[in-house]
Amino acid sequence: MDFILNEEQMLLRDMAARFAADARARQEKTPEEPGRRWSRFAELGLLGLTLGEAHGGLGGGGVETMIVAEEMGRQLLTEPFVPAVAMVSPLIGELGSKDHHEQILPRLAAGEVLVVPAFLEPEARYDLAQVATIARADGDQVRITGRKAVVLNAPQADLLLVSTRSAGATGAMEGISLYLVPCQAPGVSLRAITTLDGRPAAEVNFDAVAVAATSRLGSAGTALPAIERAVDRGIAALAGEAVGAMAALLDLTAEYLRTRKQFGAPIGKFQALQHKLVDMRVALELARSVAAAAAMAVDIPDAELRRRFISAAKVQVTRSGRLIGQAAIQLHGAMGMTEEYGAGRYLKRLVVIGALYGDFAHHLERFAATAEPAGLPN
Amino acid sequence: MDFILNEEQMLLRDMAARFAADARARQEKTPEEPGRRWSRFAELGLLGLTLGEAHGGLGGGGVETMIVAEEMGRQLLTEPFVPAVAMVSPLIGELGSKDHHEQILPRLAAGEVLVVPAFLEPEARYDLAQVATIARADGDQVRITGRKAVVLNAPQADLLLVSTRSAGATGAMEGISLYLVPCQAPGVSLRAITTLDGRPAAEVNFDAVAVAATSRLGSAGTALPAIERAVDRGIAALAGEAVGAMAALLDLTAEYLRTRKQFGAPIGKFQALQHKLVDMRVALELARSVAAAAAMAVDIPDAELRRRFISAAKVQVTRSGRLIGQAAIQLHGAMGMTEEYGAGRYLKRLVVIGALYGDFAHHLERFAATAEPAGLPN
Amino acid sequence: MKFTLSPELEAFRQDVRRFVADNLSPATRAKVDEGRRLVKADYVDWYRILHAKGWITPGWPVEHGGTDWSPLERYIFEEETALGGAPPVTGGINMIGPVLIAFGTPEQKAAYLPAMRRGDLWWAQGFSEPGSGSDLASLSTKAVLEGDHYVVNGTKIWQTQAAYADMMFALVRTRFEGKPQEGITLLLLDMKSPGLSIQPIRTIDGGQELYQCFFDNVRVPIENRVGADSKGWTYAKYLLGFERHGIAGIGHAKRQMVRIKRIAAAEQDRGTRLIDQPRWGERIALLEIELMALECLSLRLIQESEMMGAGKGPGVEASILKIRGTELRQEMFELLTDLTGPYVIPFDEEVMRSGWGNAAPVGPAHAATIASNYLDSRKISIYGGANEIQRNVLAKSILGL
Amino acid sequence: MKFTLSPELEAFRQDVRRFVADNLSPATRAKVDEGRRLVKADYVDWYRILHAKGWITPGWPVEHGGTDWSPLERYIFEEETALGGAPPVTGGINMIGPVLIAFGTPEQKAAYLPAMRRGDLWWAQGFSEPGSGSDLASLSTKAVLEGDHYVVNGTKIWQTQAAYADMMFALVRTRFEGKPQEGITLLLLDMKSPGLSIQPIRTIDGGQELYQCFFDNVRVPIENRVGADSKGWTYAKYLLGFERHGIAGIGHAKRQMVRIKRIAAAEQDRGTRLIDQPRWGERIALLEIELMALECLSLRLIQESEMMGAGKGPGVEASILKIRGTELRQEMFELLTDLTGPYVIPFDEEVMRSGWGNAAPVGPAHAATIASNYLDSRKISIYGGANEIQRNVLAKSILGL
Repeated sequence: MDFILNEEQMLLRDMAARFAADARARQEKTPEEPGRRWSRFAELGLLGLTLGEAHGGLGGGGVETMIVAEEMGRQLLTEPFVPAVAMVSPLIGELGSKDHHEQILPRLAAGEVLVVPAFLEPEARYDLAQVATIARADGDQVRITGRKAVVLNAPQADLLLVSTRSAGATGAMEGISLYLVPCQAPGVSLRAITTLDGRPAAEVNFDAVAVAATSRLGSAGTALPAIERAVDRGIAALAGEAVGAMAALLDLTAEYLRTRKQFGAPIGKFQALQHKLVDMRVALELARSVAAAAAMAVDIPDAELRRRFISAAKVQVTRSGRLIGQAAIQLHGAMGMTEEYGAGRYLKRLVVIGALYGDFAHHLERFAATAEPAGLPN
Repeated sequence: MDFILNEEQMLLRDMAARFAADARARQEKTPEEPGRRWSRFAELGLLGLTLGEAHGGLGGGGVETMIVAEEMGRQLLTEPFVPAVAMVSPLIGELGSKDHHEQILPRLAAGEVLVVPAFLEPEARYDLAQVATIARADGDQVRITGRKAVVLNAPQADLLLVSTRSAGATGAMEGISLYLVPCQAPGVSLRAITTLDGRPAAEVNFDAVAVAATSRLGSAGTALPAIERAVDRGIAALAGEAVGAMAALLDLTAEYLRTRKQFGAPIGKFQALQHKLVDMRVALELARSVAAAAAMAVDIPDAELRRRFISAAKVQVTRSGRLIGQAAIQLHGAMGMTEEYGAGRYLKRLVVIGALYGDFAHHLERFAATAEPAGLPN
Repeated sequence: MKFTLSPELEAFRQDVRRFVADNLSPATRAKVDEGRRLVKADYVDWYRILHAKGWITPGWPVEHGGTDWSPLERYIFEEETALGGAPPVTGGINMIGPVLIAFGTPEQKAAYLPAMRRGDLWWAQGFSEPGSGSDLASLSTKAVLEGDHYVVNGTKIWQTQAAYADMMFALVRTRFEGKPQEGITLLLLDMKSPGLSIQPIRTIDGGQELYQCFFDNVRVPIENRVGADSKGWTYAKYLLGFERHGIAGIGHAKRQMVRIKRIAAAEQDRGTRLIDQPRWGERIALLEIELMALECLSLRLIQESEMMGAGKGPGVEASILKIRGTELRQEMFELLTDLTGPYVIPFDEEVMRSGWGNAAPVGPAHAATIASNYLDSRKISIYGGANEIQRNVLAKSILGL
Repeated sequence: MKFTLSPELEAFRQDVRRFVADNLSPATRAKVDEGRRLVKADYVDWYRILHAKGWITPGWPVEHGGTDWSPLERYIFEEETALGGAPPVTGGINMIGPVLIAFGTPEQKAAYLPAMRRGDLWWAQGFSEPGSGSDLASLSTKAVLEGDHYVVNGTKIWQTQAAYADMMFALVRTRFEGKPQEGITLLLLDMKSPGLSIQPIRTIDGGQELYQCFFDNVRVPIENRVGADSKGWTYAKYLLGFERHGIAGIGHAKRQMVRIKRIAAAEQDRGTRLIDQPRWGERIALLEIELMALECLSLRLIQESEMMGAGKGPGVEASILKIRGTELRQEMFELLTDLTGPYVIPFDEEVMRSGWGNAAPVGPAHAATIASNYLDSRKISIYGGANEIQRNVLAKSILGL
C-alpha cells in the first residue's frame, strides 16, 4: 500500500482544509444559512467529487472522499457530504439508468438536489439484509410500505434512496431492490429527530407510497451487494471524518496541557498526564493509518478484501475514538464537561460515528467472518 | 458478608505466616529434605485443618484453608497443601466409608500418606465431566483404564483419587465414580513433569489397574457434584495462594521503586510508575476481597451461589494476577527478567494458578451460565 | 469471616429496602430508572420523607438528629437507598452540616441545622474557581473585612444546582501573605445577597445543573463566618474527610446492572437477544464480577475501619473505592451505549427532562437517555478529587516518598 | 495513495520471500515456528547465506557491502525475513558496523567489517551497567590510559549471547569531571582479554542468553578506541539512531498470528474448536485488526520519512511503533498462553533447547514452549529503551515542555 498523497490529492486536501476552517470560522461569527454553505461545497466541485468526468464530476474515489471528510471532521461540519457524496452519488453512477444519470447527477453535483440513503430499519440493528419495507408492483407503478430508522439528513433531502424488499423473507440476501423516492410523495412521512452531534435526521414512514417503476436503481431483487458497497464507502468516509475529529481533539488537549497551570506548573508537566496523551496519539496514528487503508480498499474489486479493511477500520476507529474522546474529557477536567469548551462536541461526533453503519461489535463479528487473504509463506 | 477474622482465625494466620516465612528462610539457606517440611505441616496440625474433630482434625473450612494458602503463596511454598488438604481431605470426609475414615484420615492428618486428586484428562481442558477413564467391574474388583493430565504432586503421592466413568458417554454428568488408587498398583505409570512454578507433577496412565470395589468413594455414578465441590474448594484455596503471591510481589515492587535510583532520584518519584503501582494495588485489593468471599462461599449449601462466587474469584484473581505479575516485571526493568531476583517466580506461580481448574475464559463462561440470586428491589 | 452478615444487619437492610420501596415517589423512581433528570422537588420530597422517619442526617451526632448507626449500617443505608432508586442526599447535609456542628456558633447551629433536616435549606458549595481545580489552595476569591461585614469579590465555579440553593458555603481568601493554605476563611453567603449572581453552565450531556457564581462586592455579615478568620483550610479538610462510606457507588452500580440486563434482554440482533450471545453475555458477566469484587472490597474496608475504631469509614483506601467505583460505573455506561446500537444517535433534551409523555418513542424507549447518561458519567472520575489525584494520594501512602 | 505498492516493490517482496523459503535451514525455521531456542549456528548459518546473496548488510554504504535499498525496501526485507522464520540479524552489524564505517580508522574497518559480513565476528554490546539502565549516562565502568593501553575496570550487564562473542564494543568512563555525558569513550575489547570474564544470567523464561561481564584490569590497546577519547556519547547516540525500520516487529507479529490461528484451530473445548467460538474467534480477530493497523502505520511512517528524505526511517514516531509493536506482541503471547489452557503448566527446559526428539510430547506438541515464550516476551517492552522512556520522548515531542 502506498500511503503518500499524490499532487492532486494534496491540492484537494489543502483546498478542503481551507474551506472547512473558513466555514467553521464563519459559523462561529454569524451562523450562515445552511443552504448557502452547501452551495459553496458545490462551487468548489466537492459535490461532484465522486462522479465520473462524464457526469461532470472529478472522478474521485475513496481516498479523495476521505481527504474531504477528514477536514470536515476536524472542523465538525455537519453537511451531508458522507451520505450524499460518499454513498449515493457513486451508487447512482453505478446502477442508475441513462435517464437517472442525466436527470439527477448534474443536479447532485450542482447542489440543486439532495439524495440520501435510507437503508436501515428499526428492527435491523446493523443488518442491511433485514429489509421489511415492501415494494409491491401496482401497474407501471410500485407501492412502497415500511419504515426506515434514523435517516441522516432526511429533513433536508429531496429524494431518498430506499432499500425495499420485492421478494424473500426479511433477512434474505436476495430480493432487495433500490428505489428513488421523492420526500414530497404522498404517503412519505417524517418524524424529525436531532442527532447527538446536532445533525437533522428522521425516522421515515412509507405508507403505500407510489413511485414509477423506473425509479428503481438497477435490476430487481439484486441490490444488496451494491448497498453493501455503498455503505462500505460511507464507513471509509466516516473513518476519515473521525480521524479529523480525533486529530483536532488531540491538538486541543495538548494545548490545554501546555497552558493550564496547577500547583504552579503547566499540567502537561505531570508524567501520568503525558503518558495518557501519548496513548491518545498512538490511538490516533493507528486509526489514521487503517482509515487510509480502508479508503484505498473501498475501490478494489475484491469484495472480501474490501470488507476486511472496512471492518478493521471501523473497529479501530471506534476504539481509538472512544479512547481519545474519553481521555480528552478527563485531561481537561471539569472544563472538558462544559458544552462551550468544545471537547465534548468532538466526543459526541465520535460516539455517533461509532454507532453509524455498524458498531465495534458488529464489525468485529463481520471481520472474523471474512476469509483472510491467501499468501502467507509456509 | 463478614470479612473480619475471628480470634482463632487470626491465631491461625499468625502461625501460618511464621511457619511459612521460616520455611522459606530455611529453604534459602540449605534446601531441606521435602518430606521434613511436610512433617512440620503435620506437627502444626495444618494437615488436619479441614478434617472434622471426630477425625482428629481442626474442623476448618474455606476460610481457614485460604488463610494458610495465602501465607504459602506469599512465601512461594510448593507443598501439596491445596490438593491434599483443601480438596481431598474434605472429600474423603464427605463421601468415604467408615473404613476409609479410619484407615486414611488419621494418616492424612499425620502426613504419613499423601492423596492427591486426578480429575482432568488430556482432552478435557477444564470440563470435569469429560471423563473417558473407564472403571469396569471385574469380580469384586474394578479395572481402571485411562489417562489423567497434569496431576499435581503425583510423583510424591501414595494414593490418587481418580474420577472414572462407569456409565454414560464422555461428557455426561451421570456415571462418574471416584476411586482411591494406590500409585504402586500394577498398571499405574507416571510420566513425571515439572510445572512452570517448580512443582512435581505427572501425567498418569492407568492400564487395567485393579482396585478393590471398596476403594470407591460414595455411590457409583454420582460423584460429579462432589468432585465439583472439591474443585471449588481447591479454587478458593488457590485464590488465597494467589493473593499471598500478589501481595508479596507488590511489596517487592514498591520496595524496588523506593530504592532503585535513575536520573538521580528513586524511580518511585516518577508519576507514571506510581500510577502503575496504584493499579497493582487496586487489582490486589479487589482480588483479595472476592477471594475471601469465595472462601466463605465454599461452605454454603447453595451450589449455584457457591459456583457464582468461585467463578467470580477465579476470574478476578486471574485478571489481577496477570496485571500485577506483568506490571511488576515491567517496573523492575531488566532486573525483573532475571530468575534470581524473584519477581518472575511470583509471576510464574500466578500463571500456573490461572491455568489450574479453569482459566479466565472457562470461569467467565461458567459465571455467565449461573443464575443470579433473586431479590433485587425495583 | 462469615458468608452472611448478622441477623440484625440483615434485618436492617430489609427495613431500609422496604422503606424505600414503600415511600419513594414512583415518579421519582421512574426518572432514576430511566436515567432522566431530577428536579428540586424530587430531592426535597424525598428528604422530607427521610426526615419524617428520622433518617435524613445519619452522620450527625444523635443530639442533632443523627441515627447513631455504625459505619456498616450507614453503608447499607446508602447502598439500599441508591439501589432502591432514591435521589442522593446532596450538598449541605454531609458537607457543611458536620462543620457547623463542630465549629459553628450556637446561633449558626440554630439558624441552619433544623432547616437542613426539614429539607428547607439547600446549600451551594463554593470551593472551586476557574483557576483552581485540584489545586484548591490556590483560590483567589477575596474577602476584605470592612467593619462588621466581609466584602467578597471573585468567582466560584462548578456549583451543582446553585439555582436551587438558599445559601452557599464558600472558601475565600482573607489574607494574602504566607503559604497558600493559610489565609483562607469559610463564609456562609445568602444566595439572595446583592452583588451575587449565578450563570448556568451547559454540560456535554445536555444538562444545565452546573453554575458559575460571581461576587461583586457581596457583603457578608461577620457572624456568617465559620470558626476563626484564616482557618478555613482546616474546616475544608474536615469537611472533605466525611462521606466516604458510599464512595464506591455500589447501590448505583447495582441499579445500572439491572438496567444493563433489562436492555440486553430487550435488544436483539438477527433474532437473538444480545444477552444470549456470548460476546455480550460474557461482557456483562465480567462487569458483574467486577461489581461483586468491588462490593466485597467496600464491605471489607468498612468492616476493617469499623474494627479499627476509626468511625469515619476507610482512610486512604477510600481512594481505591473512588477510582474503581467511578471507572466501573463508566464502563457500565459504555456498555449501555454499545447495547443501544444505532438508537444512541437520536438525542432529545426534552425527553431527558420530561420523558416521552404521550408521544411514541423514537426507537426503544430505553434508548433515549443512554447517550446523555454516558456523557454525564464522564464527570465522576473528575469531580470529588480527580482519579489522577486519588492515584497520587495512594502512591504516596504505598511508597512513602 | 494506492492500495498496492509499485510492481517493482511487490516483485522485491516476492524475491525476498522466495529466497527465505528456499534457503533458510528447515531445522532453524522449525525452531522459530515452535518457539524453541536458537543457537549460534542457527544465526551464523543464516548470516552466511545472506552474505553469499549480498544481503547481510543492507544498511551499510554500498562500498562496504550495502544494498542501497530504500527505507521501504529495507522494511520489506526485514518483514519478509522475520515472516519467513529467519533469525534476526543481531548485534554488531546494525550497531557497531555503522559506527566503525563513520568513525573507525582504516585499520579498524579492515580488521572488522569483512569478518562481520562473513559471519565470522560476533559482537557483544557493553552499554548497560547494574547501576545504569535507562539512565545510560550514569555509567561508571572506568578506563585509565596507561601508555598505549586503556586499563578497564568495572562491569557491564544485560549482554545478549556474550558467550558467542568474539569482541565487545563498550562505553567506558575515561574522564570523571563535567556532565555525565562527557568523558565517555567507546572501546573495542577482545573477549579473550585477560581479566575479562562473563557470567550467565538465568532469565525467568528458563533461558540463559543474557550475561554480565566483569573487567579486572583488562588492557585494551589504544588503537581499539573508536574515534576520539571522551566522545563516546556521540557515537553511542549515532549507533542508537539506526535500525528503526523494523522496530514494530510486523514480520514477527504476523508469524505469531499464524501460530495463534494454528493453535486455536487445534485446541478444542467440549467438542468445538476454540477458533470457532466467538469468545476466542473475535479476540483473535481483534488482534488481527490491531496488527493490520500497526502494519499500515509502519508502512505509512516509512513512506512519509522516505518522502521527507530522512533516509533513516521514522524519527520520534519510531517510539509509537516501539510502544505499540511490543504491546501487541505481548498481547499475542498472552493469548497463546490462554489458548493453551492447562498445558501451559508443564515446563521442560530441555524441550526449549532440543524439542521433543523421539519422545511423545506431554499434551499437544505446540504447548511446550508457550509459557517460556510468554515470559520471554515480557522483556520486549523493557529492552531497547523501556516503553516508559519511549512515552516520555513522545510526550516531549507533542507538548514541547
